[in-house]
Amino acid sequence: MATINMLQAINQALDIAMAEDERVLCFGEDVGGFGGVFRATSHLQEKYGKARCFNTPLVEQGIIGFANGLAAQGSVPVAEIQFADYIFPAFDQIVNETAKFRYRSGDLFNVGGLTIRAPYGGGISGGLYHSQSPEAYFAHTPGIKIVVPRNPYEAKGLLLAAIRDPDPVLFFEPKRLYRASVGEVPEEDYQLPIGEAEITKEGSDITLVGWGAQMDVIDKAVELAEKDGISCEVIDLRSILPWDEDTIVESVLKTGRLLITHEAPRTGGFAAEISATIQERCFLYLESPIERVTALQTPATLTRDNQQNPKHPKIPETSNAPRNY
Amino acid sequence: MATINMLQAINQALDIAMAEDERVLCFGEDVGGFGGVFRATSHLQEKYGKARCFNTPLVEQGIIGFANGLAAQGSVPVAEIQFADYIFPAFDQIVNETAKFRYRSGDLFNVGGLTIRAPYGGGISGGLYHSQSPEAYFAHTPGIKIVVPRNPYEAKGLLLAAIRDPDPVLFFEPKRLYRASVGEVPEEDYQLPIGEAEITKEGSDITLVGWGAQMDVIDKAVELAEKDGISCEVIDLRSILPWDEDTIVESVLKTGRLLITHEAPRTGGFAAEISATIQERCFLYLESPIERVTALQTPATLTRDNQQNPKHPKIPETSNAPRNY
Amino acid sequence: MTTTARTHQPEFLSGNEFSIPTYAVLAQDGSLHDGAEEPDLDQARALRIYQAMIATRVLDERMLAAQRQGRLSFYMQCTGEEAAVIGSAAALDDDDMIMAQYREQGALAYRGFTFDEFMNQLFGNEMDYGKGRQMPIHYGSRKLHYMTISSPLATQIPQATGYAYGQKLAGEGLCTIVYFGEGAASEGDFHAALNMATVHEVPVIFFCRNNGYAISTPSVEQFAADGVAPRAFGYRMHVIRVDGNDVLAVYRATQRARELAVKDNKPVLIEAMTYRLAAHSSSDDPSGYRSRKEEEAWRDKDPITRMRAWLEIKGWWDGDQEKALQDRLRADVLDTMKRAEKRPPPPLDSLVTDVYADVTPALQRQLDQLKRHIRRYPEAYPRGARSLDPVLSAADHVEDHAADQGGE
Amino acid sequence: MTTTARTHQPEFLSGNEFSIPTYAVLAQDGSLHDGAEEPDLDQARALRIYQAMIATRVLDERMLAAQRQGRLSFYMQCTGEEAAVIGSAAALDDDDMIMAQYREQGALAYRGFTFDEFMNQLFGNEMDYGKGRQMPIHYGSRKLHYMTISSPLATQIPQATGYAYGQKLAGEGLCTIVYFGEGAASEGDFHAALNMATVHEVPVIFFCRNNGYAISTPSVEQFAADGVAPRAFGYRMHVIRVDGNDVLAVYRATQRARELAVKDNKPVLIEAMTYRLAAHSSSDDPSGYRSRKEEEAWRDKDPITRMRAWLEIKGWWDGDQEKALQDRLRADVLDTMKRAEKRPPPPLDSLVTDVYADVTPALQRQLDQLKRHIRRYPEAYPRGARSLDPVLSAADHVEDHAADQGGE
Ligand SMILES: Cc1ncc(C[n+]2csc(CCOP(=O)(O)OP(=O)(O)O)c2C)c(N)n1
Ligand SMILES: Cc1ncc(C[n+]2csc(CCOP(=O)(O)OP(=O)(O)O)c2C)c(N)n1
Ligand SMILES: [Mg+2]
Ligand SMILES: [Mg+2]
Repeated sequence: MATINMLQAINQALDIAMAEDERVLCFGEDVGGFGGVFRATSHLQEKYGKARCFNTPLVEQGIIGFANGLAAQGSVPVAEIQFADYIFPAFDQIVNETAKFRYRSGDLFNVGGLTIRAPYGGGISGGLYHSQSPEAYFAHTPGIKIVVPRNPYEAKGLLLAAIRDPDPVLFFEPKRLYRASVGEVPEEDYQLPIGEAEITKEGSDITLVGWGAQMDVIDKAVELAEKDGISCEVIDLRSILPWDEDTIVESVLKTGRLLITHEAPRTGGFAAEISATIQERCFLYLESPIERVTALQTPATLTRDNQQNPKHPKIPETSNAPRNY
Repeated sequence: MATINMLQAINQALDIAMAEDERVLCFGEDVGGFGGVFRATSHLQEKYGKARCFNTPLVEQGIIGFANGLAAQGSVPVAEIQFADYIFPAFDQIVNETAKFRYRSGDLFNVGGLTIRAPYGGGISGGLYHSQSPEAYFAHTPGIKIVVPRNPYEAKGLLLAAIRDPDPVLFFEPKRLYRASVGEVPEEDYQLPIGEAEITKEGSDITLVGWGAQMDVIDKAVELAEKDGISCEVIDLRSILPWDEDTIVESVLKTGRLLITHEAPRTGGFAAEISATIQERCFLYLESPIERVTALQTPATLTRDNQQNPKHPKIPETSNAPRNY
Repeated sequence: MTTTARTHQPEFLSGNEFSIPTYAVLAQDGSLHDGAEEPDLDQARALRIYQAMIATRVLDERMLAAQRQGRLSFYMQCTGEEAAVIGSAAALDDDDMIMAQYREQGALAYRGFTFDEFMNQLFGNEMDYGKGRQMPIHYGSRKLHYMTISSPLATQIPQATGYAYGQKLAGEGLCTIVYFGEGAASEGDFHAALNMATVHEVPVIFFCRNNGYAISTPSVEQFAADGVAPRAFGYRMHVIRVDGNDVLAVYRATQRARELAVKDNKPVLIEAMTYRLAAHSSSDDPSGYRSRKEEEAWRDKDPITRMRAWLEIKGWWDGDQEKALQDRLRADVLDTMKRAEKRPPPPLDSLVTDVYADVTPALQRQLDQLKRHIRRYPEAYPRGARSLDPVLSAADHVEDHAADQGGE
Repeated sequence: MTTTARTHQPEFLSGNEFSIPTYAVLAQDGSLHDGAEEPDLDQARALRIYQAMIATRVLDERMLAAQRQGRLSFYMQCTGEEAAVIGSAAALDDDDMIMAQYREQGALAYRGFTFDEFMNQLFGNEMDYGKGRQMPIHYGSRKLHYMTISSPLATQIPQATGYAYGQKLAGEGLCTIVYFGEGAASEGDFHAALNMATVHEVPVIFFCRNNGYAISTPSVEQFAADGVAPRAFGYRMHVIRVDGNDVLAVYRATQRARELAVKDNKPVLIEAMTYRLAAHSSSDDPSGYRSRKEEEAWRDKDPITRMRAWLEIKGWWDGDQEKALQDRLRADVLDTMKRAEKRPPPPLDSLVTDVYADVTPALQRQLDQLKRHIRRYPEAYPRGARSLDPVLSAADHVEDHAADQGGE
């Protein structure tokens, strides 16, 4: 197994999918000859030709409209939005069209072949518009799936699963991990399941749930917490929609405590949904309130990035608090 | 005081605001001579001229883009989106622009004058695209305010407050109440506070929280529940963002039980945020899990509208369930 | 590619440098305009077109009446625009994709959608391909290559560009036609779709029905330009404007457009000048925003009368045939409506299917909970309760047809 | 308004019927093209333009170097487009509104934004009007009527239409100019903005910098048409194409556009043909997508050299003045950069201000909690902790200027 970074893992997944099925197409702004501003689509145009990997005009609503049509026709489009912050012009095409295509037509037509990739999240000094984590905006939308990988291995296996999934998938790639996250990745084809969370570490005192780049933050927090003698169970949610309630329920039934962390602002973030569901299902087992460690309820900022965001020391602090209950 | 319906109350509020301040403008699709497809802007063009009340071309992203610019210039635009289901093409202008205008410029510029009105919600046999309640999509966005009135009196007072509020406000009007909800409304100018919930009925066993048209559903549920001897406290949230945590916290500290209901689908709906926050702040006082009564996690449908939506019998059923804890 | 010609005078072009004429073939009395040529349209196809026009008119009249009687929640008519819609659909290959806005039931009638199929959708019964989820008039048929209608305007336009791109890659010589109103053409999706179509050389025909109004908004408040056609220049796209009430001009123009699209991968914009003779929908009353006089002037240009005059001159049609056809269609509409009205709604379980390819565990839980709830409060959910009772439900389902695949 | 002229031939217009020439006045050697007239531009204004061009070039060179040294996180250059940006800004009233994309710092320099003001934004220090919230180059000034830059492309275009509508109602004889790239013009917001501007007769100038690329995407993959200019026909908007490296042509065209906008409420589209001589941004390397040869060809058309040649022919400028100016500007840039770098970031409390007009109770709670947290883990938040310590913080704030109102 070679040691590669997340961008390379994503590029491999796209390459495998395009080699296997000629209906798979990759496109978006600067995706063609240049290989994307982050180079996730490098060399795909050389290998598969301009018809299957190409630049589009600069219009996100058009990119996703076009992709919806292509998917309805039976192709398997993998559309890139250059930054998740710029997915909003396509919000209508995603929320009113992609998500409702199958339902409204009684499955006469569907866009299940569609995958939308977007670099996502903070930590690269991006200020208001190169930092957002918009998963919760989409998680309120029945009909789409949402996936966020935490490392190269997960990125490759989940992206291949997303491309082949019979439903449209939003695939958010934590861009600060693109080069920073490095790991062993099998060269061959493999898939990881969509809709299943993964327990990355077992423990007994508290359950910590996150996804994407936040998993590294959790790991650092766990180090601090375990020094204080707190045994942590760590879960990577991986799929935001549909999400794996049962794995978290089981864990909380065991630990009695739950902390959820995400990069997006608190109000209406996806931690709220997890918290609400878990307290419904585990009410009698909760030993302390479910805690959310999130960004402040403000737009992202540049110079105060570090203070604004849910960094690791915030986690043991809050996870100590519940212990005092 | 005259007895009028919600449309008339909204029309009065617009009329008062336009008469008082010539910077107030109303526009949108069919808003001009025709007075809007629901007639909320009737006679305003006659009274205030075509420059201040007019039709726009059919382009929601343009309507809100234009309105953002107008507001930044110092005008006080009241833009109508014909149905809340069609607000998504303007999502980028609202979420990335309206909401972040003041913050990103350090308050050099702001669009605080802007109000966006949209008929909203289900109950008029609208199927997928004339039924949506998208408040939660916006509630994840720091920088905007969101208001939903429950009757004509509230509609007039809250809309006048929204137009004069120093921040941009999304004003969702439950369209099934437009003609159905009738009540006494003072003819003169008055305002109701944004950001404050209202206790519409006191009680001691359980707190029921909702907004907009769901308040009527709650009232019917309360009748059923009180027959069973359950004393209900009812709260109209009124503002979804910012929302009045303290009023609900105080009520739950008293009743020990909370049920939240909304028309939107469950996952990622605003009930999740309320539930998550209240269990954080009232953990030791909760006698049973916080319950959410919401639509199914599907797009809206036409023929099964009634089954899909959170109707009143669902409320005592769930609110009995917690009693058995 | 950008021109390099230079000028040294600071002169602005104002858009008045050119004008786009309207291509017209057929006069209202059924004769050809001087200098106009008849397209290559044989009797069989001409009658197929005409019969679809009449079927559409009859369906529209009857269903609006049904809506007025309270039998139907909502309806939208194609009235006045039958030549534009059906004339263009007829110029296509029957396997070409049609992506419509909502006022193009004529194209579906032309392709062979039956009154039963129309009715099942209108009444959202268990045989509706769309499983009773959408409002009336949101038809779709996989078999007939007619994309299910979606209410948000203009979203189908870039989708058509994408669909056609897929057709081009598939290499089967097919194209996509996408219909939209002059109002919908103001949406951002329109701009995206046309630009991407010329950049990517996609076999798509953009067919704009310029019927003068978007609900109450007249086209002078929709755009300042001379119609929608000049926008093609912005994308270097082939364009033609046709008299939309002239079935021969529409047919010929679309035929030629299809050649450009399929043979040369050149997308085309067609602007059909027409008029919405009826209200916007059953919820609308146009007397608030336009004059009777204007309506009358357009009623005199009725595309059906015009085509009939031509057919009669050709000797392909006469009054007896007309009467027989009308009588048969009227009777059929009534029969099929009665059948469709009586059918039960789709089963309760269809509430949670098709959200995803498979029902998720969370949705299954919600459905189970809903069923328990309905059993507990049957009086609050009479229809739901009925469908949960095996005996009543079986009675409702005497005729059990497979209702999927849009007729496949 | 739709034309009624008829044709009986099914002929398609292909977009090749016309071409839009490029208005040019000044040749690269500083002479006028044959037949071209000099605009009415006096020495004072000409020098104000030229000095802003040089200031922009110097700032860009120095700040890119600073970025390369790791002193700055990000930078974007205007290099090659100074004539387009500054020539147009100079043709306006200084109170007209400017809504820019991000590559128009030249217009701000022309209006009198100081190097200190630029630096404070670039370093996001406590004196940045934007309070250190946005990435470098997101300038804004209320005093200078320059709307704070926003990263999402094209959103400012319909905003400009709205802003100008407000100016028209206010009746003060002002207009708005909005700058954008040929890439951004593909967004749906562009279509919305131009259409609404002609329908509502708004005093706005749409100024497209067609510099050939949107990051790596060449304009042939952005649109198939002959540039952006022909889109004006779709809206019946006045339009002119100018040589964007020709400051006299840009100036004259914008002057005339402003008359149309302000006197006649006619919006105008100007397409300036130019070239981005530098990389897209400090994160980009253009060698991956375009040739050195192409770059060299455009370097020979440098708009600054061209203007200087003209000024020297007029006798308004010479080598000594050039040297003195360059030396002074270079020194100024370095001084102001050093000052700006040393200033502390905005106070911690500014994290939660300006989300709303007033800080909400929930935000205040979050801020208080954050402060408690930083006090507990000072080593994890060195800057935050420093700003919470009154003594250190006072030391950081020796020079305490009021930093609001964009200089007001
Ligand atoms: C995105 C969106 N905005 C608004 C509407 C509401 N609406 C439905 S039809 C219509 C007018 C459409 O006019 P046009 O495109 O000219 O088509 P016509 O009805 O004339 O055939 C409007 C505004 C909608 N369905 N979708
Ligand atoms: C909505 C949106 N999509 C994508 C981007 C990313 N992006 C930033 S600049 C750029 C290219 C812009 O090209 P153009 O408009 O021609 O301006 P230029 O850089 O050439 O001056 C892109 C794609 C963005 N900022 N906003
Ligand atoms: Mg129309
Ligand atoms: Mg460019």
